[in-house]
Amino acid sequence: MRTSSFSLEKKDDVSIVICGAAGQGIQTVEQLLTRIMKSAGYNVFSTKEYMSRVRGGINSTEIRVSSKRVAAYVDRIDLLIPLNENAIPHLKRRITNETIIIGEKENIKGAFECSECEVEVPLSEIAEEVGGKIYSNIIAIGLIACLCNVEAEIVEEFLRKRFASKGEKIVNNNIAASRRGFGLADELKQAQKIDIELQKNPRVLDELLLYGNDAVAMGAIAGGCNFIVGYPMAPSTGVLRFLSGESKDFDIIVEQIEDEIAGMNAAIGSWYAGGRGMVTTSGGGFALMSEGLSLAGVTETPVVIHLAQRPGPATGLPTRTEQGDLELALYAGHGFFPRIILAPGKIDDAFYLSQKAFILADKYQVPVFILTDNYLVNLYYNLPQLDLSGVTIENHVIKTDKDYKRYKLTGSGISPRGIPGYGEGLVGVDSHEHDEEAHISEDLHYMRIKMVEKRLKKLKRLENDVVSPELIGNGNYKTLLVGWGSTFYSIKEAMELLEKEEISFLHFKQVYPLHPDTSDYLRKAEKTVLIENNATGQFGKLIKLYTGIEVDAKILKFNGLPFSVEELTEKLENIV
Amino acid sequence: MRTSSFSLEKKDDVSIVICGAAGQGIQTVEQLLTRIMKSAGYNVFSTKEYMSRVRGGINSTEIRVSSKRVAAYVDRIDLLIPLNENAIPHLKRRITNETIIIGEKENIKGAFECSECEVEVPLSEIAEEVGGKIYSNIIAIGLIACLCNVEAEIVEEFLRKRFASKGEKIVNNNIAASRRGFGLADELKQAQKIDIELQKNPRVLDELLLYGNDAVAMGAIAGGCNFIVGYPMAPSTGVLRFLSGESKDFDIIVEQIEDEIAGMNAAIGSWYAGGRGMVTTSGGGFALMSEGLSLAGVTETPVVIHLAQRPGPATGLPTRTEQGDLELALYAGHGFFPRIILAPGKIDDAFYLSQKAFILADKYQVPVFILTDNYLVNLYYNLPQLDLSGVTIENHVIKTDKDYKRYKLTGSGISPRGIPGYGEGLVGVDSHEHDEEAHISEDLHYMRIKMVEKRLKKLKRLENDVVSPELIGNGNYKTLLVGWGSTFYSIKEAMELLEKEEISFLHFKQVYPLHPDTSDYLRKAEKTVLIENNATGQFGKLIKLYTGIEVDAKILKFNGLPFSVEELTEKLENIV
Amino acid sequence: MDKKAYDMGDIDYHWCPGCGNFLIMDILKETLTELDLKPEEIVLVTGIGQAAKMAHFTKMNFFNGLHGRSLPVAMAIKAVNPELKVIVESGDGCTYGEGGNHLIHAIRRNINVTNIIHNNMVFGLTKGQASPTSQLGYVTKMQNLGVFVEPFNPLTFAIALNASFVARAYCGDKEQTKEILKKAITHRGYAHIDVFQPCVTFNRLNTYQWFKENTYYLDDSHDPYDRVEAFRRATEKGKYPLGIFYINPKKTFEENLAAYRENDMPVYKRKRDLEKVSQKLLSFV
Amino acid sequence: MDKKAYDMGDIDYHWCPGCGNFLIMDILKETLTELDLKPEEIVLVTGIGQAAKMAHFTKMNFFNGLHGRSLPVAMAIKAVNPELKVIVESGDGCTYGEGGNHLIHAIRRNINVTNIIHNNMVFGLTKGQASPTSQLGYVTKMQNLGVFVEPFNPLTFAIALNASFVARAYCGDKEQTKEILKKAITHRGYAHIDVFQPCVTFNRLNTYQWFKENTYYLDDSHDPYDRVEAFRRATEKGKYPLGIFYINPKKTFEENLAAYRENDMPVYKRKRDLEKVSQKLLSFV
Ligand SMILES: Cc1ncc(C[n+]2csc(CCOP(=O)(O)OP(=O)(O)O)c2C)c(N)n1
Ligand SMILES: Cc1ncc(C[n+]2csc(CCOP(=O)(O)OP(=O)(O)O)c2C)c(N)n1
Ligand code: SF4
Ligand code: SF4
Ligand SMILES: [Mg+2]
Ligand SMILES: [Mg+2]
Repeated sequence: MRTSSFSLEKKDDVSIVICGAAGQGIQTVEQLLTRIMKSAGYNVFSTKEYMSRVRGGINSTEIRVSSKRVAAYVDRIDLLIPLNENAIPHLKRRITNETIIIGEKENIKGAFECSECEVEVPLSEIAEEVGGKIYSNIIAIGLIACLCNVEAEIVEEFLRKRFASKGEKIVNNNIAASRRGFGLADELKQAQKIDIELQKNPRVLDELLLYGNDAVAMGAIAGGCNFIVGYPMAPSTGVLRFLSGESKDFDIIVEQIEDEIAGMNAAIGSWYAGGRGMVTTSGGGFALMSEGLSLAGVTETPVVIHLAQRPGPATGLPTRTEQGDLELALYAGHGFFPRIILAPGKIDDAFYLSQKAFILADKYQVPVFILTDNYLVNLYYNLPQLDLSGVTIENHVIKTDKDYKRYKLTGSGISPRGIPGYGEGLVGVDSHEHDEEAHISEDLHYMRIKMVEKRLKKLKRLENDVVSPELIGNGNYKTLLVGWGSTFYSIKEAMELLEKEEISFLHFKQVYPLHPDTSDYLRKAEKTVLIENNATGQFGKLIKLYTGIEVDAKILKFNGLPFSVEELTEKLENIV
Repeated sequence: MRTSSFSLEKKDDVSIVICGAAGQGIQTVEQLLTRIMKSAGYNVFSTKEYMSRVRGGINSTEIRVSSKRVAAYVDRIDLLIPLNENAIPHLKRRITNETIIIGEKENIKGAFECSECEVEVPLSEIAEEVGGKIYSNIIAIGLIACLCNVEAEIVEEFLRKRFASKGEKIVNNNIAASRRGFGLADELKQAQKIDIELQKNPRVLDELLLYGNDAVAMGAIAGGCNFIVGYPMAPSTGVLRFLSGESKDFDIIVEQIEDEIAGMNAAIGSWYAGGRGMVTTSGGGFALMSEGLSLAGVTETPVVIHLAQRPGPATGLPTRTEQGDLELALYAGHGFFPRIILAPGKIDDAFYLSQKAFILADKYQVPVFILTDNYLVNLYYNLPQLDLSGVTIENHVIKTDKDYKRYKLTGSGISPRGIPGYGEGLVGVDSHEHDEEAHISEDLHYMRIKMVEKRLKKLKRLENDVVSPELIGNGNYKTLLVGWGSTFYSIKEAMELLEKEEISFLHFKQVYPLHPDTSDYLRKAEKTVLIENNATGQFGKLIKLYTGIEVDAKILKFNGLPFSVEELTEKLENIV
Repeated sequence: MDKKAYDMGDIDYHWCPGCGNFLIMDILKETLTELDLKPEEIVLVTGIGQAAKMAHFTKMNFFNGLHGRSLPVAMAIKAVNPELKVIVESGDGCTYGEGGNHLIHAIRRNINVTNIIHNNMVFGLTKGQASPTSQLGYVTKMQNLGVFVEPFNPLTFAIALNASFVARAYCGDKEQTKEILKKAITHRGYAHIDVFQPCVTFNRLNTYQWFKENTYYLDDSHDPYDRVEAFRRATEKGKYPLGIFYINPKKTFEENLAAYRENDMPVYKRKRDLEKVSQKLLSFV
Repeated sequence: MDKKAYDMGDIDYHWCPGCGNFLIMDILKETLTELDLKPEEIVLVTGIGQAAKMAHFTKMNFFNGLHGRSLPVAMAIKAVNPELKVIVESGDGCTYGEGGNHLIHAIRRNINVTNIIHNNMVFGLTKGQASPTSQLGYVTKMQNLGVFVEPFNPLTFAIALNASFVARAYCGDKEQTKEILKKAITHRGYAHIDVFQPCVTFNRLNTYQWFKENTYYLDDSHDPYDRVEAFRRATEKGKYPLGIFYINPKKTFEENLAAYRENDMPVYKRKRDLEKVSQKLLSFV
């Protein structure tokens, strides 16, 4: 081991990055390391950035390990494990003098340009001694775990579980590799190079660790979802895959469909028949669903759409992140009909809002969006257990009687929804303008007007059921930061770092319709700062449209990466 | 002939309505009568309303014949020819005491409820005498022509031309029928029941008479369009059909395609290869093109979209009118890219703007919309000849050299556009985010940003080339009426009827981007009144977004019918 | 069942007098009567077009969706509630044009629905443009030089995709069409019935007369289990064979679904157990 | 031509080492070399997927469009400029899944392009879900009980649509694939070549070994002008025949277009005569 002169002191919030090509096993390290850290009682957070390819290229995963809760992406890298030569150039702008880089000689060469803290570890060499090059990753895991003062037993326990199916020998090799990692770390510690002082918290052990993806899928299950269709498209595929694994246990019909158009139409058909269907897709796929969305609108059939955003236009940057499809979700479909757009910012939001999406869709008979993005669906951190005690799966389907009319005109605009085969009535739905019985109507002076008004009324009515924005910070703010969806924790952490009493943050987890208090919140501020992960400030436009208020400043990012805490802190410092 | 007691005096602007089932030959009457009137030197206007079916139902056509130019729909019916029993109930709300109803006994029964001016004419009986029931229509034509003081020769000349191919006998029967019509009219005139005093104007004879449809298609031809694809969909099909007739004469590739998705992709492909392609569709079809639109955006390939609106959502009212797809045109497609939306209000607009659409698409390499609607494409009136002297077909395609780069970064955001096979260079385009040579780029810190900025720059640049809104009336207005697209003449005529100096009308024929003067125009007014043929005031929202100005009053209509001059007059009287 | 059960009473049909759609409607009603299917048990899923208006002219549950998109809807309905009898009806444009991709994959999945295509070889509702099945040389206002694109052959197509049941009928022959329809509706799995239907308004080429003269029935010697032979017969031109070309019994889409492999109860009737959801959440600890 | 003319130089290929796409790329380059086609004369139109990235790894004009939508683009390019050689390349998911409807109608129109499908029986780029051509029982993370949907047979499909040229190749056999490709590219009209391509990362079932063992060539006795026989051979399972199954010479799409019936000049070269437009406008007087 060769170390240069440096020392990392009293860290209680460490950002570890593993970087290499697709196919080099970054995911294995990520999965093992986060779980090991959590089992040790540390808070963890993980996010990745990767290219649209199966092998090669250059990807990285960030793991934050901390004494306190962490849930946002930071630029800072405290410990870097470069798995190939491209890693250091790739991460150049995030490496500082304080970044400790641990790796093989050829992978850390070039590091000197940006950091003085390289630790040359002949990982492969040691690995060969243990049993083969493939053990390099495990050595690194042992090394990091030990640096973070994780007990060797915890690591070994994990390795035992993970490799049990591969037989005794493999298990032992892995354990040996891990121990070598521990040995290396001990050296470093003794040299007083690294002094990580993470606080353990037994509470963490009982907490959950799940991807945004999983949270959306689990929320859907808790919302009664029993039908999902999708056509694979990053970053939305995870939800489909997750539910395909639960198909049998939770009675869910899951189908990978021929195209997104079929997906939307099938999801609508499922609700018509009494199911609770959803589609999962990304911008390009959703664009294809626009016509179908309008079908949900006119037939007043509920439908839930998980729209996981990625940067466009067109194919754009398939594996990157952006909040660029808000306007598409808002205006897709021809003609007017009401809709609801939810935009989770946290893992628990993702769960509860996905659950709620099904309830709202059913209650108002409208399309409901769960608008996430690549960043959100692919991150995870530990969080308290999700509480289902307040959750019920409302079901608004009625049993029909003989003279049931699907589009009965009512005061609320909502007609009781029957389904075929349940009750004595017949249930028709129609994509034309129709009469109460769903038959084509060209009665322009009465029926058309009533039906348009019916749909307008539903919009009014569902405005009573809007999830309120969440105010973080002091109610007596002078400056109000405004954000929505996945940027929640980055903004929150940045604001906290600013340590300014007069700054608060208003986060929207329902972006349409807007909550009636929106205007009040904004008017109270002397200065409003909009933060959005897109090029044109789409949510700002929506705010302007519905409140008349133009935000004072905008922080926009559109290069496919999420906001880091540091860049937000810096930008906010300049603005406020 | 039985007439009740009435008298229509000194009319010099007559609204004639023919009403009956699909398949009853209303179109024939319309086509002959408008052309006959024009040949007599009268100004004419025609619009129809019809159901979505091939036979049966109840449709009507309005023909205005006038001493002065007319180009707007009126509720008023001066002369009504009911062709079946459903006609009178269908038109009840438009029939007044002054409506003269001419028809068979069974078709005018019920008229007494609303009008006192029925003229019972045994059309079928007379027709039988002439040669068969089918001649009823021609008798009506003769009757109306004579009431309007058209010379018999003009009518007979038309009938001769029209039926020439059917042989001498048929021609003579038709002429005989027409003469019987003249006879009936003479009786009415002598009884001084009807005194139409239309002024003839020889100028009208040299004027054009063309549908909105035809104007869009001819404009496209004048813009160099040589490729059109479409999937039939009311009310957009006419443009495709028109161009299919000109395919050989004007070297146009015309194809009815398998679906709208193919249409959009093919149109984009045509420009890539050096053609000038367009699609023609309506809301539902366009919704399917959303993904493709984004492809045009990211590849920076020009494309022209004729989007003829009809009421939604979904199948909606297929043969009715609405201005309900503005927001769809504005926001369709995922991710950000610039676009242009033109919205003709007049036949000549339709021609010149369609022409211009091709020029703009080519110049800025963006999608350009020609946003019409069912009302506009299916109306016609006489108008002065269209002047091509100012028109050129700019062509911005360059010959490539060896190291041609399709997405060369330039100051303007516009890269010179080459096409394959023309020059020494290679031309690539890509739906991913790309580098200058159109190859996939995941260079997030430079190339992605440059390319997003490039597309933003184009939006800025094309804002310099916006068609100005047209101000009708006094520059010193207090009240400003605001409209766009097809409502032009209805608003104009209503405003003129109000005869209030302080009211003016601002008409937008380009709705996006908005003209920079928009704000000034609106701020000058004490009161702004928005008039839109949709339920939510979509253009008003756009104005608010870009100028911050909320209009003071809105007149919205969404039952599938266009605004009539009278209803606008009435509504405006209440507001101003 | 009483055939009147499917009647809408005194309504205004949107079809032209003499249209073949009336015959198909009548045949459908009689077939359902004879099969003793109640209107409440049936869902008629249609697209958009003249044929697709069938949903408005017969009394039963219906989903009148978008042009070209009836099959995904039908798939979902049948999957959520396999107790329903799902019948799809639409035009040749809707099914073979706009909806082509769904057709491919509905056949591959073997969704358990009956797909009745009113093949009038023209776009009726949009006023007479060529459809994918329009014959070569057929002149319309749009195809003013005559159709030159290879007509779509629904039978070779379905057989190529190894469909479970493939037939062709002619609506001018009520009894035989009824027989075919009965077999199709009682068939387990996807059943494709292309029904020749004269459009008296726009298609002056393929008239009642023409269909009569240009069709004949496959006889008993035809083995519907022989795929290659079925294909061969389906390629026949000049005179078009009618009848059941191909039968290929196989598991249906629902039967294959994980949710139904060990449990027959329609998914829509099953209750979600929130306790189980909580349990599952614990697996993320 | 020099094969190097199509080389991109020192680039970073996105494909996995050992992927069959490399072989197809090499075969394509050699074929074009031997056919003496210049990069400037060719347009490579691709969709989205691993196969579709070919546009970025070979030097020629290219249009890398949307997933599933390459054929309409190709149709338009060829129609506007028939002097270009238009080659379409994409994956089985892109072509037979998302793009199915365009495939039907491109074949019917007989657009004059070569369509090369990299058939790896899996969605590669999106990480290993089943594709329409995935074999029964093939297990993926998504299809965790194994594929149960009837695999799409590109050959029976194209033959059913009476395609102009239908072939299957295996990229592991360079020489024969090159021969097939040459014939396809020089064929006048739509040419469909389904190329078996191992995906070494996700498809552990259909490997190089598997393809080698499960394919053989049609021999000279096969008459590619016999449609029914071509169909029969295309239905063969167990061992899959390779080679040219079906040839059906007919007029191409462009040749049928009104704009080309009496004039060969590519439409994009023709100038619009505004005087003539004025004349036409006068017809509305
Ligand atoms: C997306 C979309 N495109 C186009 C249309 C217009 N459209 C309605 S019916 C129809 C064709 C009807 O032909 P077919 O399906 O053969 O039915 P038919 O009327 O002949 O029974 C078309 C193109 C539509 N409704 N939606
Ligand atoms: C509209 C749309 N849906 C989904 C995707 C995501 N997607 C990209 S490639 C692909 C499938 C790739 O499979 P295939 O076409 O077989 O190509 P391969 O990668 O196997 O070569 C999918 C589903 C997309 N880009 N666009
Ligand atoms: S247009 Fe043709 S298909 Fe439509 S109703 Fe009339 S006859 Fe029937
Ligand atoms: S994932 Fe499969 S198809 Fe894609 S490059 Fe790798 S081996 Fe080839
Ligand atoms: Mg049809
Ligand atoms: Mg593939």
